[in-house]
Order: sequence, then C-alpha cells, then structure tokens
Amino acid sequence: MRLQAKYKWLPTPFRTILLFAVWLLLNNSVSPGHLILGAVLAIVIPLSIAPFRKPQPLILRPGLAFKQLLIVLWDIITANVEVAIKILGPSKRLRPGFIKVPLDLKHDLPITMLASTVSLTPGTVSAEVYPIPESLPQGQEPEQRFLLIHVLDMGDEQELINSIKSRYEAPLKEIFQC
Amino acid sequence: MLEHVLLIVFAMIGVSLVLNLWRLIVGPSIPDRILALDTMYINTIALIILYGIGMQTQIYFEAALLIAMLGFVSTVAVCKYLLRGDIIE
Amino acid sequence: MMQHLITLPILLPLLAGIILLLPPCGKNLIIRRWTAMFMALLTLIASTVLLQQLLQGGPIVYAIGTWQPPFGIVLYADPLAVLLTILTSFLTLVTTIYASRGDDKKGSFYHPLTHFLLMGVNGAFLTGDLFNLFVFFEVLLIASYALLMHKTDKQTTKAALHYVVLNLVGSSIFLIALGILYGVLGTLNMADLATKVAQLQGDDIYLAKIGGLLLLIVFALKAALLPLHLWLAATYSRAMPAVAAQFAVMTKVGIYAMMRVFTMIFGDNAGELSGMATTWLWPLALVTLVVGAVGVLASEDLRRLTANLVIVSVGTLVAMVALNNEQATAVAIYYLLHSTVGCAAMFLVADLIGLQRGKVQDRLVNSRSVAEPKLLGICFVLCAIALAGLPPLSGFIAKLWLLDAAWESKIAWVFWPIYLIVSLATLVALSRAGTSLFWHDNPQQDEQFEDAVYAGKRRSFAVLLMLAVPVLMTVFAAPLTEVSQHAAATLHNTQVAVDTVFALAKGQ
Amino acid sequence: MTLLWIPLLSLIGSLLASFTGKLSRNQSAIITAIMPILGLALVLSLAPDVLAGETLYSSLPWIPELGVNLSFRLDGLALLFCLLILCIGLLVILYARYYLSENDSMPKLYAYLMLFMTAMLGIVTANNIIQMWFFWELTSISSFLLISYWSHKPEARKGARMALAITGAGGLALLAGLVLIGQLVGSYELDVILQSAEVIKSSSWYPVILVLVLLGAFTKSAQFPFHFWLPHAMAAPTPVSAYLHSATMVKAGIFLLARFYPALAGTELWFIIVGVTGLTTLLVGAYIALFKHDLKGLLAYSTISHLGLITLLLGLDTQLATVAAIFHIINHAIFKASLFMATGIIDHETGTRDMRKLNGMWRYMPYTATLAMVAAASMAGVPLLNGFLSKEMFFAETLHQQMLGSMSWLIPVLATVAGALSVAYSARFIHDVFFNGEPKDLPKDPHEAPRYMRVPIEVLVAMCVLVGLFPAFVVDPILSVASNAVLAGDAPDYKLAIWHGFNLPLFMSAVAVAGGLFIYSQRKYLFQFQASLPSVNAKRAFDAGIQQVMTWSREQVLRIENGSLQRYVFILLLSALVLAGLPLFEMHTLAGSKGLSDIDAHNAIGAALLMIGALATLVWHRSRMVALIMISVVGLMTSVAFSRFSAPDLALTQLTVEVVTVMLLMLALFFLPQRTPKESSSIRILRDLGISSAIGIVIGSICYAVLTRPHESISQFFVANAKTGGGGTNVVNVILVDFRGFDTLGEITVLGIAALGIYKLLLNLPLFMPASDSEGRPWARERHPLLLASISQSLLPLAIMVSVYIFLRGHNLPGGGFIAGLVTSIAFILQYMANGSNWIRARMDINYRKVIASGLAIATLTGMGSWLFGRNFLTSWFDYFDIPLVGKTELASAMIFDLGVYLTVVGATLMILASLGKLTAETPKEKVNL
Amino acid sequence: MFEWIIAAFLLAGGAFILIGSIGLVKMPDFFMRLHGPTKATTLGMASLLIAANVYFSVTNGEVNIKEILISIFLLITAPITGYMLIKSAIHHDLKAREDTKGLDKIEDD
Amino acid sequence: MELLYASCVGLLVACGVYLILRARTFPVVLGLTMLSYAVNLFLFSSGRLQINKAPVLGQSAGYADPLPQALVLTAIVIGFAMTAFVVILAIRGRADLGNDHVDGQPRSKKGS
Ligand code: NA
Ligand code: NA
Repeated sequence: MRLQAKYKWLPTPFRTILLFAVWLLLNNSVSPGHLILGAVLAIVIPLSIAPFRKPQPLILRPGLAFKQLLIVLWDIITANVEVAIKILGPSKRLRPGFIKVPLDLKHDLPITMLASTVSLTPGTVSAEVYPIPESLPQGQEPEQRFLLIHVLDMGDEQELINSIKSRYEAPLKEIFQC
Repeated sequence: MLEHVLLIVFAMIGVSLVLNLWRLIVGPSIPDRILALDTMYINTIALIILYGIGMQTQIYFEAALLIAMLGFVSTVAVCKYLLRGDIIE
Repeated sequence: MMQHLITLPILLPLLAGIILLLPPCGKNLIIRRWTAMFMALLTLIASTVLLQQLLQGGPIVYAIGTWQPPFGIVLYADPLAVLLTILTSFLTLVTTIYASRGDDKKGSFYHPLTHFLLMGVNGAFLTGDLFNLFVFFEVLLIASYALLMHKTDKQTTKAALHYVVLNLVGSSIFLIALGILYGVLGTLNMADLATKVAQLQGDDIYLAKIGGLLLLIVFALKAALLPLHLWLAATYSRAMPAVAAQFAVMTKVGIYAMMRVFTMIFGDNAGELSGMATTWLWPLALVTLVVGAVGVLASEDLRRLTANLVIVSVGTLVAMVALNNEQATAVAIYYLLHSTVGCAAMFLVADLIGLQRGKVQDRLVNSRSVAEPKLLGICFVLCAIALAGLPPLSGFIAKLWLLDAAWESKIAWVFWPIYLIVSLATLVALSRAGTSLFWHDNPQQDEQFEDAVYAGKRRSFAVLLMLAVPVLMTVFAAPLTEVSQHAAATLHNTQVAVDTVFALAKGQ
Repeated sequence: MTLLWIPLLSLIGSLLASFTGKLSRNQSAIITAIMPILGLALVLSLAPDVLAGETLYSSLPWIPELGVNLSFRLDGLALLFCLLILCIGLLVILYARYYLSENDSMPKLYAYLMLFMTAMLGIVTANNIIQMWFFWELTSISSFLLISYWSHKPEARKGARMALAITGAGGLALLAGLVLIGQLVGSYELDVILQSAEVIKSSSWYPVILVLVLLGAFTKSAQFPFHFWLPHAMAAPTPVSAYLHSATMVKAGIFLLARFYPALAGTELWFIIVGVTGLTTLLVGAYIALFKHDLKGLLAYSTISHLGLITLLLGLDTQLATVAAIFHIINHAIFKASLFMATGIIDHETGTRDMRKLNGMWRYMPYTATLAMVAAASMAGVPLLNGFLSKEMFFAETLHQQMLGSMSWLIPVLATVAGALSVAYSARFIHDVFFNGEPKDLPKDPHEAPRYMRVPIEVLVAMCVLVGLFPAFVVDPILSVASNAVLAGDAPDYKLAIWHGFNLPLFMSAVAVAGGLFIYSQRKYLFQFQASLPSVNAKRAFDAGIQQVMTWSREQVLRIENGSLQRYVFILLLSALVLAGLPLFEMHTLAGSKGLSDIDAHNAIGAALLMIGALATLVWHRSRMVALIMISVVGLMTSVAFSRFSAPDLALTQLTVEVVTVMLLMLALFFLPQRTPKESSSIRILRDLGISSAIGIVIGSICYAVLTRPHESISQFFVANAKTGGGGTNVVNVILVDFRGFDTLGEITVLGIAALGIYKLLLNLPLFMPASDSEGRPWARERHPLLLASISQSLLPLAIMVSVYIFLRGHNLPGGGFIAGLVTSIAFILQYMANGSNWIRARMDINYRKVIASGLAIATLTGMGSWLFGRNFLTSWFDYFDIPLVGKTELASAMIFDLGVYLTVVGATLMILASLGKLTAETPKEKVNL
Repeated sequence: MFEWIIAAFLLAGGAFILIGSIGLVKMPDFFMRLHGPTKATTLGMASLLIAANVYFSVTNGEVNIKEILISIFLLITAPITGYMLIKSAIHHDLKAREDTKGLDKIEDD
Repeated sequence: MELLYASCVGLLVACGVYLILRARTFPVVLGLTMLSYAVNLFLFSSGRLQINKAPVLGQSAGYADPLPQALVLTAIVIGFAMTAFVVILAIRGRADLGNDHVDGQPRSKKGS
C-alpha cells in the first residue's frame, strides 16, 4: 500500500488520466489544442485541490484495475437484466433480506469502491458501513468493519457473502495492495 | 423508422415519469419521495437526450450532464438533512 | 475622460465598494473610513461636475459598450437625474462621516454596503434602459436589506422581513411588467419604448397599459405611496439612523422612476396611454398626505415621526408628479431635495437625542433631557423648521411654490386645504415632540448624564453639514429654482430626450 | 439697501446677545442694546423723510422665479411700528436685566427677544407679502421660544405649544390668502397689491382671500374665538409679556389688518367680519378680565379686549375710525407695556401675582404704585391720559355706524358697556392691589424695585401723560402719516385735542366710568354669578382636543399599520390585481393574430408534471419536507421547459441555481420550526385562494395574450452582430457579457452584496438547533457518512474540470461564467456536506470576501479598460490568434469579464453556505423540543 | 445498419428505464423499491446514451462519445444515492416487508 | 401550446401567491421561489415559444429571441441572491423573534 505518489506534481496519477480523458470526452476532440489544454488541466486541477484529498491508497495495479472494471461492467449488465426480470415478475416470490459482510479492507476509498460495486451489481444495495465512527470512543479506529447490504432476492446468505468477498473485495485488495 | 422508435421510447420515458410522479405523490415515506424525485431526475436526462436525438442537436448535452451531476448533490443533501438536520456542519 | 464622466456616479461607488472589501481597507477600520469618505466625496464632485456640464449643454447620452441604442444599454443624464445623484452622493458622504464615529462598527461591511447602495441609486437615476433600471433597483434593494440589518434587534428583524418580502413581490411584478412591455414593444430602451408606444394599435395598447400600470405599482411600492406605504414607518424607524438617513432618498427613487417612465414612455406622445398614471396617482397622493400626517401625529418616537414625515413628503411629491406639468415637476424637484435632506438630518438628530436620554431614547415622553441641550436643541429646531415648512429655511419656499403650482394646475381647491392642514398637523406634532424631548419639570444635573453618549465632533459636523443644505437652499433659492425649472423643462421635453438618444445611434 | 439694515441690525443683535454668556449681566444687556439703538438711530434718521410724506423703498432680488424679493418699504405705518418695536424693545431690555434671576440665562432671553424684534421689524417693513409672511412665521417661532423660556414649567411648555399651534394655523391660512392675492394680482409686491384693490375685491375669490387673511390676523391678535392662547402665553417671563402683548406679537395681526386695509377693506363682508369679531372680542375680553385673580391674567384679557377694540375700529366704516385705531395702537402699546412691567415688579418683589393675596401695596411700593395707577387709569380711559383720547374717538365713531342696520344703535351701547367693564377691571387692578387692606401670606417681604427697573415704566407713564396732554404735539405727525399709509393717502381731517366739548362721546365716557365703578363696587354679586357658570378651561380643552386627535391617529395607525405582513402583501397583490386586471376588460379579444402551435405529448407531460408539482407543493405546504420535494419537481420541469423552448443557457442556469436553492431551503427547514400550525381561518383561506386564483388567471391571460401576438423586437441585431461584433456564437452569452454586460455587472454586484448581507445576518446569530427532527426522532450520530466523504473527494476534480469546460465554451456554446461558477460552488458545497466546514477550513482558508471583491474588480476593470483605448465603458475587444499546435484561438475581453462573473459567483455562493456552516459547526445542538 | 443499432439501444434503454420506474411503483417496501431505479435506470441510461453516441457519430460524421460521460457520472453517483437513501430509510425506521431476513443486523444509528 | 404554457404560468403564479400569503416564513419562502419560477417563465415567454431554435449561431435554421433569455438569466441570478437572503433572514427572524411567524408572534386564531 502506498499513500503518497511518486511525484509531488502528480499526486494522483490515475485521477489525472481520468481527468484528461474526461476533458477530451467533453470537448469530443483530440485536437492538439485540447490535448495540451486537457493535460495541463488534468495536472493543475488535482494539484490545486490537493489539500482536499485525504491520504488514500493509490492504485498500484492498474492492469488489474482495468480487468476488474470490465468484470464489474459485465456484472452490471447481467445484473440489470436479472433484476429487470425480477421486477416484472410477481414480487411475492422475492426473498428480501439484509446481510452483513465482514470486511478485510480498512481504508475508505477501497471500501467505497467495494460498496459501489455491490450497489451496482446483482440485486444488492450497500446500506451501511459498520461501525460508525461516532459509536466508537473518540479517536479510536475500528478494528473490524462490516458492510450492511440489502438484497432483493436472497438465496444462501453465506454463499452471497463469499461471492462478494472473492469476486469484488479480493481484487480491490490486490489493486490497492492493502 | 428511427422516428417511430423515438416515439415509442419517448412514450416509455413519459410513462416512467408519470410513474415517478405517482410514487412522488403517494409516498408514503419521505425517502420514498426522494427516491422518486431522484429517479425523475435521471428520467429527465433520458428525456433531454431523446429530445436531442429527435432535434438532431447536441446543444442540450450539458443540461443532461448537469442534471446527472447536480441531481445527485440534491438527493444527497436531502438525505443528509433527514439524517442530521444540518446539512453543512 | 470627460466623456465618461456620466459613468462615474455609478462606477466610483462600485469601485469604492470593491476597494473597501480588499486590503488594506478590509482589515483596517481607520483606512476604511477615510477611503469611504474620500470616495463618497469623489462621487459627489463627479456628479456636480456632470451637472455643470449638463447645464452648459443638453442632456447627455452614453452608450455602454459602444453599442448604439436601442440595442445596447445607454446611460441618460438630464439635470433631474444628476441633481438626484448629487443628493444621494451628498447623503452618503454625510452619513459616512456620521457613522464613522462608531456606528460602522456595529455590524460588518457598513462602508462597502453604503457605497453599493449609492451605486444602485445612482444607477437607477442614470440609466436609460428599463431592464437596467430593474437591475439597479435590485442592487439598491439588496444593499438596503443588508444595511437595514446592520444593527439588529427583534423589531428590526421583523421590519426587515416585511420589507424584504414585500420588495421581492414587487420585483416579481416589475419583471412581469418588463415581460409584457418587451413582449408587446420588443425593446427595452426607454426612448425606443416611447417611440414604439406611440405606434401601438388595437389591443396591444391595453397590454402595454397593463405593463405600465404594473410598473406604477412597483414604483409606488418603492415610493411608499398609499396603500403600499405600510412597510415604511417600521423599516425606517428601525434602521440604524445613519442608514435611515441614507434611506431617505430611496422613496425618491420610486418617485423619480414614475417621473421618468410616465413622462418619457407614457408621456404626452403616448396617445391613448398618455396620462394613464395620473388617474391613480392624484387621489392616492392626497390620501398618502393625509395618512402620513395621521402617522406623524400618532408617532410615539422621533424616528417614527420622521419616517412618517417621509410619507408626507412622498404624498406631496406624488401629487406634483400626478399634475404632470413643468411647473409642478419643478416644484417637485426642489421639494424633493429639500425634504430628503430634512428627513435625513432629522434621523441623525433623533439618533443623537436617543443616545443621550438613557432608556427612553427618542420616545416622545417627558422623562429626561439630553446632555447637550444647546447643540441638539438647535439642530432639532432647524430640522423641525425645515420640515414644517416654516421660514427661514427652505421648506417655506417649497411650500409657497407648491401652493403656487397647485393653483396654476387648477387644483388648488382640493390640494390647498389638505396640504395646509397636513402642514399644521406636522407643525403641531413637531412642536409637541420638541417640547417633550427637550423640556422637563426638573432639568437634570450634569452627573445624571453618565450614560449619555456625547455627539462628538464628527457627528456634530455631519449633522451641521446636512443642516447647511436647507440654509443654502434658502439663500441660493434663485439659482436653485432656476435649475429645478430647467430640469423640469428638460424632463418634459420628451422629444428632445428621444432625439438625443437616437442622435447617438445615427452618429455611429 | 438701508432699509434692509432695520431688521438686520436686530438679527446681528440676536447673535451678539447669544455670545454674551460669559459676561456680566450688565455687559450682556449693554451689548444687546447696541444694535437696537443703532436701529433706532437709523429709523430716526429716516423718519424726517417719511414724516414729510415720502415712502422709502429698497429691494433685492431673491427668488425671482416665484416673485419673491427682499423688498422693504418704510411708510408712516411702518415707521410708527418700527418706533414702537424698537423703543419698547429697548425698555424691555433694560427691564429684563433686573427682572431675571441669577438662575435664568440672560443671553438666551436676549437672543430670543432680539430675534423676535427682527421678525417684527421684518413684518412691518416688508414690501413683499411673502417676505412679510416669512417674518410673520418667524414671530411665531421666536414667540414660541420666548413663551417657553421657563421650559421647566409645564404651563410654559403648554402655553408655548398652544400659541404656536394657533398662530401657526393662522399663518398657514394667511399664506394661502397671500398666495391667492399674488395669483390674482400677478405680483407679491405690496405696492402693486395695494393699487390693485379693485381686482381683488371684484374677484370671486375675494371672500376666500378675506377669510384667509383675517384668519391670520385674528389668530395672531387673539381675536375671539382664537383668543384663548394669549392668557396662557403669560407663562412667559414678564418682560416677554410686556413686549409681546403690548407692542409686538399681538399687534402683528392688527398691523396686517391695517396694512391690507386699502386692498381688502371697504366691503360689506369686511365690515361684518372684522367689526363683529372686534366687538365680540372687546366685550368678551373685558368681561373675563374682571374675574381674573392673576394680575397678568387680568392684563391678558384686557389686552384681548383692547385688541378687539382696535379691530372693531378697523372694521368700522369710517376713515376716522381707522385713525382712531392707529392712535389706540400707540396708546395701548404704551400703557400696556408699563402695566406689565409694573406687574412684573410686584410679582418680583412679593413673589405672587394673586390679587387675593396682594393688598395694600401702596404702603410698600408707593412709587411703583403711582406709576401703575396712572397707567391703569389710562387703560380705563381717564381724561388727561392717552387712553382717554383714543377711546373718545372710538365712542364717537361707534355712533356713526350703519353696520347692523336698524340695530346699529347696539354698537355704541355695547361700546359703552365694554368701556364700563374696562373701567371696572382697571379699578380692580388699582384698588385690589394697592389698597384693600393688608396683604395675605406673601412669599416675600415687599419693597420697592431697584432704581433702574423702574426707569422703563417711568418713561412709558411719562409718555401716557405727554400724549394725553399734548396729543397734537407728540403724536400727531406720526399718526397722520401712519393714517395716510393705511388709508392710502386720503386720511380725513381730524383734530387731536383733550376737549371736544360736551358731546355724546363724552357722555358715553362718563357713563362708562360711573358704570365701571358701580360694577366694581358690586363685584361680589358678579363674582358669585360668574362662579355659578360652568368654567371652561381653554388650555385643558385645547390639550384634550389635541390629545383626542393624537389618540385617534394612533388608533387609526394601529388599525391600518397592524404589523401584519400578510395584510401588507395582500394589499400589494390586490393593487396589482386591480391595475393589471382592469385593462384586460378593455381588450376586445385576448388571443392575438398569431396562430396557436400544437401541443405535443412531450410538452403535455412536462406541463402536467409542473402543474401537479405546483399543486402538490401548495396542498402539502404544511408538511414542509414534502413541499420542498414537490417544489424541486417544479424547478426541474422549469428547466426542462427552458431546454424545450430553445434556451439551453437558461436550462443550465436554472438547474444549477435550483440545487443551491434547495440547499438553502433545507437550511430553512432545519433552523425554522418544522411544523406549520394550522392557524388560518376558513374565510382567510378562501380569501387567499380567491385572490391567488384571480391573480393567476390575470397573469395567465396576459401571458396568453403576449404569446399569441406576432413579435417584432430588437434582437435581430444581436443575432447579426454576436459573431462579428461580440466575437461569440452563443448569442445569449454575448448579450450577457457584451451587449448588456452592464446588466451582468449589476447582477453580480447583487450577488456579492447578498453574500455580504448574509454574512452580516449570521453574525452573532443565536441559532435554534433542534436535537431531533419534526417527529421527535433524534438525529443520526454519524456526521459524515464514509462513502459520501470519499466519493465526494473523487468528484471534486471532475466537477471542476466540468466547470472549466463550461466556462471556456460559454462564449460560443451554452455555458459561461455564471453556470461554471455555480458548478464549482456546488462541488465545494458537496465537500462541505461530506466533510464538514471545519475540515474544509483547515484545508482551504480562503477569505470569500476577497474572492467576491476580486471578481467584481476584474469585471469592472475590464469594463474600464476600454477607456484606455478611448472607447466607452465595457466596449469589448476580441481577436483571433494563431497559436502553434493549438491553432486559431480567440482571445476576448469578454472572457475576462466572464472570469469576474465566475469568481464573484463562487465567492458569493461559498460565502453564504460556508458562513452558515461555520456557525453551526461552532454551535452545539441544543436539546430543543419542538 | 446504424439505424438498427441505434433503435436497439434506444428501445433497450427505454425499456430498462421503464422497468426501473415500474419497480419503483410496484415493489412492496422502500428497500426493494430502491433496486429498480438505482440499477435498471443506470443501465437504461447507458443504453440511451450509447444510442445517442452512435447517432451523433453518424450524423456528424465523426466519432462522438461524449454522452458516455453522463453514464460515468451516473455510475459513480448512483451507489452513493442509494446508500444515502437507504441510510435515511433506516434512520426513519421504514418498515421492510415482513419476511425480510436479517433485520436484526441493522444497528442503531 | 401557448394556452398550456400560459396556464402553467398562471397556475404557478396562483400557487406562489397563495403560499406568500401564509403566516409562516417557510411557506412564504416557498411561495417566493414558486413565484420567481413563474415570473421567469413569463418573462421568457415575451420572446414567444420556439422549438429547436436555440440562439447559438450555426446550430439551427432559425433563432429564438435571445434577449428575453439573457434577461431571464439575469433575473434568475438576482432571484437566487434574493431567495438566499430571505432564507437567512427568516432563520435570523426565528432566532431573534423566537418563532417563525412572519409577524414575530403567532396571533390568536381569530386574528389571522
Ligand atoms: Na387684592
Ligand atoms: Na462591447
């Protein structure tokens, strides 16, 4: 795990790339002018708002990250078809429920990414990360975090927990090396 | 053909909006209404995009983009209010 | 530089506001005060030079951004407008001096806000574009909202809430009126509107009429014309006196707007629409006069009394506006200058009196006297004389001229009795106020004034500066009446105004 | 300009006097006297010419537009009055020096007295009637100050106020009358007016003019029924009374009658009004005088009575009566001044003026007593004294009256009765004070007054005697020129002599003296009779009257101005409804000539959502949270409508503003009580529904009328010039930053000021922070939800990128500084929400005030920059540059202007929300139960 | 050919959006209602935006993928919206369908 | 369409006015917001309704009247500033006056 980037002028390389892409997308152009401007902005903007960044683990395995992204995208598509069918079907047959997934991840950003992934994929919505800081004594860090998830149609609870941990949490741990 | 498809899709979005409005009015709870409103934001993006295709103009793209961005902020703010009362503390 | 002079009464206060927010003014109160005074003085000088320029030549038109009328926004300066910017700059200067004794510390941003207010008011006077007028109205309103809440207590907050909500509704009405007028006439430049109104046909006339009448509502609300006057007494009497003194000019913005719009756009050339405001203004003005006088009699403290005097002056002014002739306008101009300064001075005097009477403040009860009876007594008497329209101060000239103008307009039989009785009520109320404030069964000894706040040099200077105006307006009555008449003549010569504006368009 | 100096010297005297505070009393008196002495010398130096029949003029233009000039005239009447005013004034100065106690401020009295003298001299020398009115009102003001000299006495304050109110009212009437005269005659110059008598009298306005002018004169001269203020003015120090009520103040009214005699008199109306008023006043004054126990009260009513006499004389239809009137003006001034002074001495030396206590003063102050008795005898009209002469003339003139037709004999009879009454009260004055046994419970041991205090009385009494004995020698010259002035040059022949032989007037005098003595001897019965009558206290009645007016006013104001915003708004809206609604009825058809366009489903759904949203907001407005959600729908649909109807910029703006507005409303939700109690009555709800639907219908109709009309506007110009003149293809943006950049400058100023104002509002704001929501649920403990915090951090650079994009493209495509500014702000607000304001402040300590100011400065200076190139404010500049790699790029000053807009928006929005956030972060949540 | 692609994406998008909204109306409790809009709509929007991209790429004659940005935004924000909504629902003690499992896992906030 | 648009404007005005006439600050603020939507739509309509004619040069065949759009934009911004102020003023009023009645004190049922 690394919290600080290699170069001071590039505190968040992945983000800079994203911003650069966004600029080109916004302008729908790859003209030299926009390439230059986009690059400048993509570097300057993160720098100028650097103070707002809480130190978070950096993406250290970009390749894996890309692969994971594609997996998630695929899951989103299939999940949506699945959910659509469930919605159209009789709702009485659905078996809703809450599950609590114990997390190995410790840092906010990876947890957030996991929660987002969960929310976007099959019939699950992240509801809460336990324990909330306010329930702990002042300044104390939580030892074990849990993710509370609402499931639209739940089969075997443990199986679901395992699949979330293996399919989504493990790669994240790998990507962030934490 | 595209015109007809557009009409059909437009009808779908229209029905969606009406359904959103239904949930918005019926509630029953506040979170239900916020959810309905949030959905309505997104459906409005769809409406604007469709409109752009229909009118062959991209001039409304930014409006859609901003709804996507800002609808989120509104919803978050309302939820924050429900949770904490004070949205900026 | 001289060709841009007309922008200075707007831009100088704007710059002042900006400078006063930035270092070194932002942090250091002393520098801030002196800068504020200096900038107000500069604005006053610029306005005065502008007036001089106007009196030598005709009205001046200035195209912002070099965009010719009717497309761009123009500034239009005639003697009336510039007299009013002079008045406003003067009031700002004096109140700034007055507040620099410590009132400016009671809340934040006093100095920038007064300059923003000045900018809004001057902009409203100088603009030749109807929508731009709306914008400047908003500038002056928002600045006034903020200033009203400078020093707060329960009653101020309530008064401010009412004032703000009413004006927000008023702004909405303004926008609707603008929408109608643009929708029918397709333009916003006042001179162009005047030309287009004259060419209206069919039902469009009535739409334009609705637009005009809605504008009238907005201006009447600003001017505090009955029945839209209800906010004024509470607002002005609750505002910090230095602020109230500056506010004394704000009702006049409404009256100025009436004069401008209903002589230029819906003036004599407007065909079926000409004089449409008069039907409403005349009776309302008279009732305003009476209600103002009743308010004056009913007032339980000096600030409220002064606020009601503002209403009286509004009634008087609007009556003159309703007559819609040159003579009446000339009187209105003279009276406007006089009454505004008079009321402003009285607000300041009321403050000083209140500061020296402990808990009773400026309430009109026989309880304790002031610590500086001589200074405040003289100031009060001068204000009272000016406001009651007694000699030797300028009020009597205004009074005489008002009667004169009413006679010439053949409405003496109704205006005279009402006006004279109102004058009497004012006199009675002021004399009662003075006797209760200054005279007591047991004049206090010096040691009883421990809690009294003395006027001090700066505040005394400010008040005396203000009071010099009615004196000078009496001594120099001849040139002033001449300028007023010139201003009135220019205002009523709509064709010249329209031609001046369009000469600019052709010139480019 | 010699004549100007007559009042001017006194004015200088007034100033001089006010600066004598540090000097001794003698010095103060001497310095004060210098100027009137000079004035007197001046008048005397001019007197020969006037006595020779000349009228002196001088004039100075003042307000030519209004016909007001400083013009003076000195004719016989003016000379007479000048002499009276100055001479008696000087005597009063001397007298007052001794009268005032150590505690009283000498300079104050002298300054006021001299001011008053100025005013009086101004009245009598004025040749412009407006100028005359100017000084007339000045007498009201200065007498107000004089009467209230002892302001610690309630009766002095009330007396002064009453005098001011009555004479002020009269002054206003007079002004009206004078303006009318001026309008009729075409000039305010007295010369012209006096020569235009016919114009005035033949005008249909004559009765009005007469009544108005007379109202002025009668109030000032305390004529019935306006007489009641005068006795209460006696609360003034005696020197003041001596001056005001003998020679000056009250004589001003008489002077006015005399001055306008040539122009206004000579008609039936004049004689009836003036004569009857004078007669009534004469009798009423004399009768009441008899019952006053207060010496000054007696003199006050006697003054009223004598003023009535003079008025009556002026109202009589003979020229000789007028001469008599002027003669009596002189005589009354002399004896009344001396009587007041004598009274002052008695009061000064005994401590009381109550005749029931004062008895046998002859023994203690024989010298003063002698003087007082002579003066009183003059007042009673005893032969060999001046009072006798004018009274004889008066009696003689009453005999020639036809004023009351067949009942005209009543006039001499009533005159005799009045004469008798005046003898009676004079007798009372003499007998009751100087004789009539021993004094009772005097506060002081009585003795003679200081030597010099008596000098003024001596002088005046000497004059009584001199005039009485040698009238032809002493007063004839001045009397005749004065009469000539009043009668416009044709004074009749008359003979001033002590003895006219045995005639009816002499008989009347004898009857009067005998009757008077008889009345006095039988006073016991008269007093009993008077005591049985209900007593009317004029002051109390007047005060009660004023009080009633005030109370009534207060009630009205409280009724109308009831402090209810709902009412104020209702009135405003109703006014708008009426003014906008009425012309609608005048229209023939609402729809214009432009055809309607079709409704498509797109619009129908949008409209339905908008309408249902609006109605839902209304229906649920008491469940505030729901209403807030519903109004968001309206806002969203409004922006959809904008994009639907070809206004992408508006749609963007509306969307961004909407978010911030909702946040503000949420703040309101939190800090305001969360429930709206049901408190409107059904009638109120119905009324409100009525007016709101009416307004909705009216505005909707107008909107429909506008929409269906063909449209011609100036905007083709903008479309045509946006690219070539403004350098941008987004016409709306070019209008905003260029064509109408001035509006935008104003608009961002508004935004900046709003932020400053809100900052002010939040200063020292004691917040109510509820510890639970409206349903009593305590707030969640988690301040900053984890997921939100980290996602918002990722969104921040993205949002800023978007705002840069929107900013840069604004000039050519929808977007611009304002929207970009709001997007940036919202991105930061999200940070505030997610992480709290303390967290933000620790990382970004930006002073938003400076951001706002810089934004405004950039915009303003960009505009002013064009001055450097000799162009008008806000003239834009743009050009295209070929930049390597980047290609053709436009640079425009409008972009810099837009940057100013951007900064102001960011600064203002963040200032608003951040300062509130700061406040709440510092305030602990209270356990407030709602 | 492009027309078919566009039409397919449009129809798919419309259908997903409609289904999401149907879910919003049809589901018995708040927690279940949440699933429809947050997911179905996200995908529906993506389809629509792809259709728009293709359409404008074709009509403008150049590659146009800027609409995809909106999708990126929605993908990032939708989970947070759902998370915040469910948090407030829990805070408001909204009743879940009776047979919902694991209600005991919800802690007091 | 014109009729529909005008009806929307009229309804918004009516709802706004009704809310402004309420006795508590929150509904009044809501009403002002609503009224400003209505007013903006009204002012916008003075340029008439045009579909697909955004006044951006080169984007469409004809152009809608850009001026009312610019005016409405200014009006929106000013309205926003004013709404912000009135909201904070209402909060201040609640703090100073102790309740949210627009007149500072709840009246008896009869009075209001
Ligand atoms: Na006696
Ligand atoms: Na320009």
